[in-house]
Amino acid sequence: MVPNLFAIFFGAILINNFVLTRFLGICPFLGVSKKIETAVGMSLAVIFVMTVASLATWGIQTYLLMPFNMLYLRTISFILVIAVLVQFVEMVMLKATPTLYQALGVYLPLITTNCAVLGVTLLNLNENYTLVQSLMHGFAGGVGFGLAIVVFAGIRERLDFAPIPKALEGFPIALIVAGLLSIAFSGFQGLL
Amino acid sequence: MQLDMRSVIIALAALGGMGLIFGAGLAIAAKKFAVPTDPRYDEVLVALPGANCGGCGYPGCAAYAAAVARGEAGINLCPVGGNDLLVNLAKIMKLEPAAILERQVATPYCDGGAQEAGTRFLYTGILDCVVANAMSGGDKDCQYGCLGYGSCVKMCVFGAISMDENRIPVVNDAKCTACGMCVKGCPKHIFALRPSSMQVHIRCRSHDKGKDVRKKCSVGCIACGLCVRACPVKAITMEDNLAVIDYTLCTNCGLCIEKCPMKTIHGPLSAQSTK
Amino acid sequence: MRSLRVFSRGLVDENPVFRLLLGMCPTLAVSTAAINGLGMGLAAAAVLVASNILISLLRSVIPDKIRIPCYIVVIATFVTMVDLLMAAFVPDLHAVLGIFIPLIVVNCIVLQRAEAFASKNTVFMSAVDGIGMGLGFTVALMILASIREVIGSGTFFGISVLPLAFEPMKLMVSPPGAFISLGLIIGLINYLKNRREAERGA
Amino acid sequence: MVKTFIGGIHPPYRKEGLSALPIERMPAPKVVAIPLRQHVGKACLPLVKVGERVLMGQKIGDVEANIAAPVHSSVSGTVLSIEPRPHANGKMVDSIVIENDFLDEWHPSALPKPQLDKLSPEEIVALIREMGIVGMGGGGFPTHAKLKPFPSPPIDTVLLNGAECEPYLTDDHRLMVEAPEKIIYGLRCLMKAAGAGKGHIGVEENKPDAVLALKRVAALYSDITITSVAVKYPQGAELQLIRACLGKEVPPGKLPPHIGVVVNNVHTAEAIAQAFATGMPSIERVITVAGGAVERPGNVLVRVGTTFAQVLEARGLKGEPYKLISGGPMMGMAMYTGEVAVCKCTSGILALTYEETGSREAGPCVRCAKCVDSCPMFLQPTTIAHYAMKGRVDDAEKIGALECRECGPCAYVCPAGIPLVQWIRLAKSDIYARQ
Amino acid sequence: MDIKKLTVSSSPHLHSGDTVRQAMLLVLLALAPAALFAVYHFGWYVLAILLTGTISAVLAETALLRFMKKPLTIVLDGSAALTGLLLALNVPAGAPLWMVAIGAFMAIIIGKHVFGGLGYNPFNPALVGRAILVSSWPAHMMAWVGPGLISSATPLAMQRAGEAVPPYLDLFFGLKAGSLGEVSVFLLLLGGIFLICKRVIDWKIPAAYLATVALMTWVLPARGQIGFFAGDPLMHVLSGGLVLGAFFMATDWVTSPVTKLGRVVMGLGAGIITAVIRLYGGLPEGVTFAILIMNGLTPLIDRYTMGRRFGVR
Repeated sequence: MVPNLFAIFFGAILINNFVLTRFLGICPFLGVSKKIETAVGMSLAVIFVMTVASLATWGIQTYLLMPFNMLYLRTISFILVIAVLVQFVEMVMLKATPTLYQALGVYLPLITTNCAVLGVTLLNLNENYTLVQSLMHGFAGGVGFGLAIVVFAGIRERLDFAPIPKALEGFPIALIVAGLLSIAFSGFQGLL
Repeated sequence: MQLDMRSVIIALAALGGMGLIFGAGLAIAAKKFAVPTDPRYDEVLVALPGANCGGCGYPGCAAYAAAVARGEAGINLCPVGGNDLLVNLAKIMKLEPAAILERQVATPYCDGGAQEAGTRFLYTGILDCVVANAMSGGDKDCQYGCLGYGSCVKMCVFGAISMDENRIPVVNDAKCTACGMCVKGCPKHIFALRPSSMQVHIRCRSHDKGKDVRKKCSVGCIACGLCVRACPVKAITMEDNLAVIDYTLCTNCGLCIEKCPMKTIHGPLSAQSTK
Repeated sequence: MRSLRVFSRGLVDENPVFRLLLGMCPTLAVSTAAINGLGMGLAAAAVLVASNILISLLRSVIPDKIRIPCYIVVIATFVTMVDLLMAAFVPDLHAVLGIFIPLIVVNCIVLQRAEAFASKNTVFMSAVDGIGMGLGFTVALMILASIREVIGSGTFFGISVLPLAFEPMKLMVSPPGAFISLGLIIGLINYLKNRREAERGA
Repeated sequence: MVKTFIGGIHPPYRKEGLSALPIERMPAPKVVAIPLRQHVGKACLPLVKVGERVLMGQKIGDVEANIAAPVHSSVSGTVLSIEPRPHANGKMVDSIVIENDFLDEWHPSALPKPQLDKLSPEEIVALIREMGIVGMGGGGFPTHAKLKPFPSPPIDTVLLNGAECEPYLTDDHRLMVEAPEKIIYGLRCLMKAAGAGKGHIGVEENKPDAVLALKRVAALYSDITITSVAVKYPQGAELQLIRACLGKEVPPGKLPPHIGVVVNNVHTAEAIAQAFATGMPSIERVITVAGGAVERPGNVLVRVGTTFAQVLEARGLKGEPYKLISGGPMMGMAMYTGEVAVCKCTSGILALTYEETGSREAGPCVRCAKCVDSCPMFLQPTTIAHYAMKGRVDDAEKIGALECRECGPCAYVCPAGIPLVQWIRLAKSDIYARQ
Repeated sequence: MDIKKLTVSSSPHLHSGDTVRQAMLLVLLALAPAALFAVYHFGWYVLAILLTGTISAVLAETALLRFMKKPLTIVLDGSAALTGLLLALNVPAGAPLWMVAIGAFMAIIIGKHVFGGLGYNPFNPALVGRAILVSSWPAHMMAWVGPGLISSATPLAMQRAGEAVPPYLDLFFGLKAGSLGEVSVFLLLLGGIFLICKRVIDWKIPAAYLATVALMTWVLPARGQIGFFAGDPLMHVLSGGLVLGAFFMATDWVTSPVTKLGRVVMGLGAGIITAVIRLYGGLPEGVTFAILIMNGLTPLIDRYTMGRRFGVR
């Protein structure tokens, strides 16, 4: 079991990075990466939600969908769970720890429509992961997203000073940087 | 195709059940963890132009909206929104709209560009007016004149200012929102707001004596007083060696423009105004 | 004709991929071959049209406060339908597109059209908007996918189109190639647009 | 191991020959223009009227403020006018224009002061103010205000700055060689005034004759140490000199008194000694006149109020100067006119040719990190400059823009020729403007 | 006295006279011996590769500058030529010329000018070009040849395959297969030391890089092996693109950290990634990707290794 978890962890971070190879969570990756601080906040929120969502959807899948043979309802039920989860976390956070909410809360609504979250739950299902594997995959996926977005934000902060050709400003240059990062990470192909 | 009623019912029940449980949970949570926010803030924020220019003195529209919603800031601070915004904000905040403002445009009050005005020294370094001004007041002979490095272009978030080949700023009246950033930012204070209907204006800021102005610039106000005498409504006065127009009296007749020997006065009839 | 304008807007001026920059994940992921792009685009278009129509129908019924969850449920329902249909009729394509079919649920285009258009317009207009946006998405995907397929594999819809001497640039069909080629295409479109505007202004 | 600091650069010093030239006295000019502000702080108000006759050493301007120092007439003659004149700080400053009658008639107040042991610290401080003594190394901070700072720990060391790390300048060097007794006497005045038990003089290694001369005199006093420090720019920056001589660092945002140290220039000490011995206030000083466009470079004793043009005329010009600089080439200011008057804190007049400045166009930053390595304050000049370019004032402040002393190694080494000091100065002024 | 118009600018009024161009030319000079050795070792075809790479890069830059209406004189700073040469030194000796040209074009366009030109590129352009070639035409980029362009495995590949690796002296003086620029470790070291003495590059990055790779390959067992402290660090240091990368690419001004500690971290990180890829990765060599990843991390490294400021203990 242990080496397997090890493989899942590094696989989701380095080899099949959620953002750079799997193309999950591109919108927040491009949108919330202008400053390192916000990127860090976003990644913490994503790590948290992805882990919890992996747990919750694993429960729904194992105890509701599988027994009643309703796997075709997975998309709709998973998205419901995630939406509710995010909203719930947001409300609790706002009440319980307003400072944390100030730091992370603004990113939470964005996470509902982050396909990395729904994606990880669907991948868990496809891979038939156990509970522990699902949790590890959710967590590592979040960390992979976080690593990519923080590195990316660092580069973008520096590009702020650069006289980028007008046509490439904004999204195009961000995509090109993401591509180059993706190339750099491709060196990990075949690792382990 | 046979319809398996049982699975349809289970599916519906599962989804409906989940919906009910989640809905109820969220409703309870919403009650329990409720934190009041001011709905007027959102309304004000939507009403504001969202240019985040800072003309109101707050760091962006959201900050101004918060201040308005709290009742801390006046509703007339946004120079961009104009009358429509004033009426809107008054409605949201249930206030009487203040007096109707006339649309204003920013105008550079200097025409002494690279061709007309001389320089005292060669400046090398960062090409920015604020920086150049810190070096002994800039390289222009005239200490009141435009330095021509175009800091105002950078300051204008609406892209209304550009520099011409003669290194004098040109304001695109249609784009100008009178936010006042150039007025505040120009180190030589050559910008001022002028009612857009009042087109006659004297493009000079120099308080030097006429003799000195002549030496330094070929289009500066030499305080000869011809315009004062030419004005039929006595709208022009001479203040500390510089002609000044009182816009409450000016009728845009343009007689002063014809009389000015230095072609310092611009307006609807002057050839320069078309450039 | 307002409906024509609504229709063409989705195709060109407000093209979801090239101009609104929405729905990036599937765009990047499935654009390795033209056929995938076509399949993904049409699937998304179908969901778009259906959800736009239904949401437009329900727009006076749905309470304002819970509209977003309602939209998501509606969208998720249609996505599930499309998912099952594709699994039944085009299993190969369905296998290639993988989780990106269910992920149409969180595709910003669908939700954005529901929120920004369908919830405020008539059923007919919403349908037209859905078709326009859906086709715009499909066309964009097709353009990107065709370029990537031709350069990266030397084929178009699986058919060899380039001389044998041409050695395909594998980068184009790999993940980095997706980012870089989309970035360059958007850059090119911006460049052409800027130039047109400059010409118009001058 | 030679004492020094971390960072810094080795510019061409260009002092060869200059440092061997004895100080020459330059005759007072026909007309002097004495600026009413020759120090950091509040400008003086004139105490004389137009047409009035003034005497040499007469106090002609003063103001009620602690951070200020009075100004005195450097000649005897008649006040022609009080008008704004170009000043070495780049602005127009009210100056008292006096026509010299060449009688050099001393004002009656210019009398020798009592012996040091007969004076209390308070009396010394008051005398230093009355004599108009300010930092003569270039800073111009009123010396008396340094000695009685805001609430701070007791001062234990007075450090005299004899490093003179700026290229070209040799005026301090010559003073140390020619008048070591005065410098040591001035140091003892400062020590007594500050209540400091230790006196210290830091001199760069390339002035062995100065070290020798000072050591000879200092041998009489057990509480005075002469340290020779490494030849490196900016060894003479006060924080770097403290680091080199005493091994201490002044925390950011704090001044040397915070760690019990007061730093003064050797020239200031000499002026104090002169004032106490003869009663002559600060009305003349030694300046180095040098640069490729100067015909006869040298170390010249000139009266305050002499214009740069008059000094350069006396030394002769060859060719067209490209830049005229008040002070040293690293931190001095470029003047746009020769009508600027020498004031108490003018350490040099340099008329440089284009070739010797190495001026060039700026290109994009290539992040070579030479500026980071050379910064004696351990800052990142390029990053601060980039923030300044983008108007990101907060970010610039966060990474320490305000700690920059504008000493200039960063811009000196920059292979891209970026005016880093100028950008950082912009960032600083933006930060101050916002506060 | 009569002074005509003076020039006023900010202090300091002296300049060291160093220029970017001068530094680029020094690096080109430092690379020349290794490049010439490659021609001698592999044959005249290699000269064609070197010329193709350099000329394509310069042409690409000139064309782009013209297109973007920037002054064409920028190309004279020598950075494009250096990028092209470095790229050419990073391909196998039998690489087709069209591929080298495309690599140089990619390096200049995607690696550099889309970001606004010299000084703003987050990744080393030459390595961007090489990485694009590796992912696009792996067959060509892995087709290693020895002298006379006869195909032959690189020492790293031999070691993976369990074959005998050439003796250390051969590895050191360049009697082996590999990319053009990586064969003569001896001449590369000479060039690198020359640059360190000329203060063009900082010794910290190559030192940390080489030391980390040596340590890790010595201590850790490669995939499929057991037992610690059994590796062959000398072979790893002398093989592959490590020395070329450590002295000439990881030290690239633009894409490496500006802080002193950051430069150590850069070398350390690149060393760890290189060793991990060599020992456990799917590719035999990882220098390119290691440096690219560290390039990506450089802004973060700079930010978090700012170090103490004067007076802060």
